[in-house]
Amino acid sequence: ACNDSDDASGSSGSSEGSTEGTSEGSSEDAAGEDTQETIKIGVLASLTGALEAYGDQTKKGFELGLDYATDGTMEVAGKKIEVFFEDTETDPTVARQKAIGLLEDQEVDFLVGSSSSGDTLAVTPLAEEYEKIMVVEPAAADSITGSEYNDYIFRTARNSAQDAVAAAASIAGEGVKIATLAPDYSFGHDGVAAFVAAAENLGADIVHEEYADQAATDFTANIQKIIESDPDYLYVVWAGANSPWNQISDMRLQEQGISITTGAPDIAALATMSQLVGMEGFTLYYHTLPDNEVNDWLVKEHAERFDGAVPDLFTPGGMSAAISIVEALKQNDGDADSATLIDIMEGMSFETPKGTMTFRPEDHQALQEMYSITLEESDDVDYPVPVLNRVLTPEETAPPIMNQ
Amino acid sequence: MDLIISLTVNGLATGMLIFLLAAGLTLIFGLMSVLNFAHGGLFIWGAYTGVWSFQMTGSFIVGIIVAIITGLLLGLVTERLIIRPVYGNHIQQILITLGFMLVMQEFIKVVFGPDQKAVFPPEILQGSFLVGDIVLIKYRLFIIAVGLLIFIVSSLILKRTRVGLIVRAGVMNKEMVQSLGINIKLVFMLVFMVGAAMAALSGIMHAVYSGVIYAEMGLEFSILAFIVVVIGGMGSFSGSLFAAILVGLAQAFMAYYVPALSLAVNMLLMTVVLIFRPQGLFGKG
Amino acid sequence: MNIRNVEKSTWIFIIIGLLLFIVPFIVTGRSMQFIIIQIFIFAIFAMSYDILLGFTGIISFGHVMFFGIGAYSTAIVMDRMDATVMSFFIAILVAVVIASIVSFIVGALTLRLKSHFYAMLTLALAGLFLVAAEKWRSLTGGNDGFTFGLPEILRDSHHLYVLCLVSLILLFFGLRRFTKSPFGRVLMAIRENEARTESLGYKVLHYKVIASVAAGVVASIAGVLYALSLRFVNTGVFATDLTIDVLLMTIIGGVGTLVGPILGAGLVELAHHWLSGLSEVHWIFERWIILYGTVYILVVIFFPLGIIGTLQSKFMNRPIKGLREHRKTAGK
Amino acid sequence: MSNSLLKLDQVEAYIQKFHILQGVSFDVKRGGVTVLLGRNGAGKTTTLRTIMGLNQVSKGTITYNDENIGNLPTHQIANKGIGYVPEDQGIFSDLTVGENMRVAMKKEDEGTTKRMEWVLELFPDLKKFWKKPGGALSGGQKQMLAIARAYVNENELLLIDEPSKGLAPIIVDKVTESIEQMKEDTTILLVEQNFMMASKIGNQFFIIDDGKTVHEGQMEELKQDKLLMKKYLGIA
Amino acid sequence: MEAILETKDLSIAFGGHVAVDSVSVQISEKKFTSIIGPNGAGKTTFFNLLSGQLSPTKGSVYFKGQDITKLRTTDRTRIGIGRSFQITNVFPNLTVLENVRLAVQSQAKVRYQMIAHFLHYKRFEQKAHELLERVYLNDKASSIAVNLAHGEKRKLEIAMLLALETELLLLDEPTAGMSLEEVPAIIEVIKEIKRQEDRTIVLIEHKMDMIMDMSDEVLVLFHGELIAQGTPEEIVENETVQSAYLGGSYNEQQLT
Ligand SMILES: Nc1ncnc2c1ncn2[C@@H]1O[C@H](COP(=O)(O)OP(=O)(O)OP(=O)(O)O)[C@@H](O)[C@H]1O
Ligand SMILES: Nc1ncnc2c1ncn2[C@@H]1O[C@H](COP(=O)(O)OP(=O)(O)OP(=O)(O)O)[C@@H](O)[C@H]1O
Ligand SMILES: [Mg+2]
Ligand SMILES: [Mg+2]
Repeated sequence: ACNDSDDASGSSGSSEGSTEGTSEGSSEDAAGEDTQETIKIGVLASLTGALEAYGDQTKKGFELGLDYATDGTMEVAGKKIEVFFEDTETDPTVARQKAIGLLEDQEVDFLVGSSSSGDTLAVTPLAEEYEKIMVVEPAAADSITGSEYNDYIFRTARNSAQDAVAAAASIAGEGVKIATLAPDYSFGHDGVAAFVAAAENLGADIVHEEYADQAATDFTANIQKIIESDPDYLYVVWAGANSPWNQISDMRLQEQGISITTGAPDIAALATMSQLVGMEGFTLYYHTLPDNEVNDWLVKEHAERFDGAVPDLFTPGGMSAAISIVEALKQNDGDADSATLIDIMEGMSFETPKGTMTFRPEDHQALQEMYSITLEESDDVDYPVPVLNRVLTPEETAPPIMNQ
Repeated sequence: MDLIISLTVNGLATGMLIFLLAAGLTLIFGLMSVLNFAHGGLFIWGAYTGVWSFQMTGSFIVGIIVAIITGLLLGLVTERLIIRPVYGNHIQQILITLGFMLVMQEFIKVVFGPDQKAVFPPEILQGSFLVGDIVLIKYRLFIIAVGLLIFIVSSLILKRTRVGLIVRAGVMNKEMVQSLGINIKLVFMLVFMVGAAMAALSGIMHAVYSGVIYAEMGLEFSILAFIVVVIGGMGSFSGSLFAAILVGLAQAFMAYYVPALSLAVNMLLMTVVLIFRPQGLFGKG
Repeated sequence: MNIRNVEKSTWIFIIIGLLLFIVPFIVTGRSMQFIIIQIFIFAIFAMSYDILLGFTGIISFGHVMFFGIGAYSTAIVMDRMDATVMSFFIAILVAVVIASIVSFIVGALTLRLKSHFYAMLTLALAGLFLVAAEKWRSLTGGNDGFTFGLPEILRDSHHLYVLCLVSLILLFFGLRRFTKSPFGRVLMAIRENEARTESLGYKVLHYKVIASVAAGVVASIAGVLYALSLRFVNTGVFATDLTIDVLLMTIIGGVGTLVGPILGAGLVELAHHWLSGLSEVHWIFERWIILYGTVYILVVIFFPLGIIGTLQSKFMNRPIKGLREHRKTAGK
Repeated sequence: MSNSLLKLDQVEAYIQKFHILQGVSFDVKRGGVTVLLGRNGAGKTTTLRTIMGLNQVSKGTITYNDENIGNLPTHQIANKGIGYVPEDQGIFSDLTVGENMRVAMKKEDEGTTKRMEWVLELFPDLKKFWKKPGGALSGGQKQMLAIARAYVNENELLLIDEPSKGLAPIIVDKVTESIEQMKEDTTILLVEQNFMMASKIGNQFFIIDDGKTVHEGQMEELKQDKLLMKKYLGIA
Repeated sequence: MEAILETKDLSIAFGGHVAVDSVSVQISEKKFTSIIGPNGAGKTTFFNLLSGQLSPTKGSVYFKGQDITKLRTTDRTRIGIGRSFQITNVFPNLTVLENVRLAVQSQAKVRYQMIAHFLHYKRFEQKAHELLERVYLNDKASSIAVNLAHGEKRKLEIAMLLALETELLLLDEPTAGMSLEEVPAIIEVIKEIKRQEDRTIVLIEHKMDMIMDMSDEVLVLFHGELIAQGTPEEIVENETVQSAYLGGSYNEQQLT
């Protein structure tokens, strides 16, 4: 994995000479024309800091996605594609500065990113200002395609509401009693609100909502309250390394007839959930779950390039973002003009490792498959593995439209 | 009633966990008056090396010992290279220890990789006892025991020997202490190493408790340790223990009874304590 | 005032200030401009911190609260009202008023609390602001934050550059005069020996509170500009990391020098930018933060009083005979 | 063993960049009291500090018991049997009187216990305020504590910087007396501005001026030599 | 004779220990009053009560007839009570000149001026130089205070006090640690002030010859209590003073 930043700059550099069919020699006369010859994409991701692992997944996924969508040529409609990866360090200021750099100095045609919702929100107005399309991946805050929406924003990542709808679809039913546990900040509150709406729609009964300090060392009090509310299911929305799983298992929730359900996270975090084997929940991706060619390619290619490693939670997202851009460009004959691209992308469907995604015209959110799963022990790996119960269809997990 | 007992026991355990972390800082910050922002670095290195050797050998004891040794060695290096030039100068201490903190945190990623790592308690400390309706988590009882042990041993050492006095005297007037024939540099170095070892020990204890380690956990928890040492009144183990337990219990009970304020509980507690007792709970004023 | 009476250093600063106006014509990359704007903003923030730390001897771990107040005031006012220049002025007014009130109260607490305890109390108060911003989601949008519009004139990067530079210059000269005034001298006396200052007939508390308010207000202006430059705000503007950053900038440049913090801000931001850029050069620099941390360590070792501070002490009274040289010969 | 216990030979020292000692030479004989005299800022305190290793020697040698102790670490010098009462008393203000004494005690043997008793008899105030923080003592009490801390150890050489400063006449008498008692088995190097006291107990003297020793002799002579007193000490 | 300062039943206790015990005195205006007493008798504490560093547990202090018991240090300085400290108490990292200049500035009531440059006030600096000359410290004007020798710091302390130009001067062992040569010079400075007859001086000293030489009146504190009050001659004759304070050598000295 050490060499991939080299690859990134290397591929953009070396592709220059090998491009066929583009009239490179004549490019001196106008800079504007020059940009017509290459499509430039700037990817913002947390390549250092706490979210480094996510950023890395996005990056790998994106590179693979371009390869896949262009059949390894790195060209679309005769134009070569150049990618710039920038590290946001999970700091909105840096994110904005890097985005300006990409838009102004590199004159990119597309932005992609980023790993945190805060970083993303600091950048989305720039997309509008510069009239460039930004594909949001993997930031999940609802407000990105909700209250802070603008026309240039498309999102291949699922949003919190989709998670919630998927979770509800996995467990909710008439008369099912559900309690929730979430971290006490926007992510948790958004997630729970969406879940409650979806679950109640399916006839479930929300008996308790518990919010805990994300950085807390002790969740006993929170878990105690959940036990007291006597639910059938506990739905946990969580992100970040400091997690409540140990304590949930220590407090013997499952023995008291409370089933745990949550979104299965990336592999490193799955490793901390071995006490939750048997849990029913959902996930947006695990490499064995989708059944389609794109995913097969991804798994195979990923293993080849990265030492046998399997793609992780956000790898397909990165790939989907790349595919969506290339697809749109194909349909526009390689023209990166945003206005026409927006028209094309609204309602556009494209094949991804997660099946067919469709950018919903109203809020540009990609509707996508999610997976209802059970965590099971596995002999091959040292973490519990999500095993498919059923595929939740894009329609089933469509979140409410929130940008009106 | 059960509820109260349960909250209390778990709050106590959290308190002890925090105390373990604060104990090292009680020596380094409270007693030696070094604003050591690299404390969290010592903590994560203890956690990572401890967990690594625990997982390699399968023996938790080995893990603990390795963590302590890491702490001592890192303490030695830190004291000699980073702290020694800046004794008595808080401003320089802030800068240099923060720099070192960044270096240590990032080196974790170089050596152990950037991903979070899962950790599980050793077999005998897994699971919980059920006494009546109360769940007693084994590992937490273990933490309480270790915390008490550290508290008793270190209090005894401070009380029975001149070390505590010498360190305090050395902070006030280094030259005078030397003139009395005491090798204060050596004393400071040893005390710092012990403080570092305590930080490292609390690192592995905490790692097993929370089930996961990641490079950024150091800075997060060291702020908590600073809070506890200050609330406790700087430099007394009893103060830190009391403050740590107070924080632990406050977290537990707030989370249950006033969940809306649970995010703010540490800060509120510190605000209230400092406004009503400006020198900290056990501080002499 | 007679022109001849102006100190030499003042001329130097004026010239540097004027030169900075030309920069946007040379550095045309907007990304670099954005970095320079950030430097200006953090320079203002760091100067305000220097008033506390360097001139009054107060360590605060919660200075970010005023920065955050400035940022949120701007964001909320601009979001709720029309994006006009008028509402920008209202935003500044709101920021300054709130920051003065808060800094007045916080400053008054210095009466009760000594050094570390005060530092930690401010940490707690800033923490409470952070939690408030997190919890009062209808106003702040929680930790994801929200974006807001700006009047046309402020959207232009050049205009923003000039605005920040002018603010920096005005505040710099203002604060410099402030610290060199008889009042400023008393602040230094307080830093050195509080009790003695009191027995000379100065009311220490008044001075501390005024210094605290001055620092708070200036920090809030930095916050205002920060929000403008980002057109976005989230709870990050109350994060302790920012206090730490600004603390480092102040110390690196040289505590109690006022130019030091400006230099420190420049250095920290540029080092950050360049070092993080290195990761594209070679994968080994993916861990550039190690280098970054090392810079801090080296500064303390080679510039123990901060860069400006060390240069000043070297420059102002040149040693008759270096002590170090003598030690060396003595050792042999 | 030679008769000379401590010998400074052309000692020079800097404080920061200031050349403070520019050639201090003297020879303290075993036994008896040697007094260092000189006006304010002459370098007396600096001389004592340099002997203790609290200042670097930049040139010259300091020989103690035929061993060069120049630039040894302070604690090693102290452990060779040299006790020091600094000019600013060096009280650990947050420690109680008792704790101050405890930090000072090198050993906990019989001799120490005896000396402790003797010291407490000399300064009963210390016993009275045993549990009081050192910082809360009166000026004179602090001075007593500083002296007591040096007395409680067995020293071969005692460096005392202005012991009588701030003490009531009756206590000055006591201190004088204690030094007289002590000089039986401890050599004393004294800096003292109280000429009455100095002349009473001093055996030999050295005068330091502008960082150099400029005169030496027996105390008896000095008392007679009005001219010398006028020249260096400004007293007639 | 008018009393400029009066205490009534003034007491303070630290924990159980009564350091100043029901002291009622009147200090006469424009006179020279000395306070003597054994170490720990409460002299410095008494000063602290007069200048406001401590507040009494009982009793009150009057300055020119006005009850000032509740006033803070700052205000007492402003109405005319200035003091020097037994333990040297200066601004360690500022220059000697700046130390004095700050005192001069306070005396000139330039306290909240934050617009003008401090060098604008040339006269402050001049005055500071004059004062340094008076205490023989002018050649150290640009030294950093912490670097002064002990005796030099004592002189600085006096210069700062003089700068305040207060009507009442409280001097706490001003010459302790000063060299034999310079004591007379400082005494001369003090005497000069006395000669001008517009100030009231209260002095704490252990140097009996100084007390004898300059005092109009002597107060004796003992275990916090005022046990004697009178002319220097009367006091020296007092038996308790002789046995508990002066001891043998003073008398010897008188004899020789
Ligand atoms: N840290 C320092 N930096 C610069 N100069 C210093 C420092 N310490 C002392 N000095 C200077 O060194 C000279 C000698 O000081 P020293 O304290 O040895 O004098 P002394 O003879 O003990 O005087 P005193 O009788 O006043 O105590 C003085 O002029 C003093 O100003
Ligand atoms: N802050 C304090 N806390 C407790 N005790 C104190 C405090 N200040 C002074 N004392 C005690 O009060 C008594 C009087 O002290 P004070 O300093 O007034 O003595 P003094 O007469 O000035 O003696 P000296 O001549 O030695 O300076 C002493 O016993 C001292 O220990
Ligand atoms: Mg001296
Ligand atoms: Mg006194």
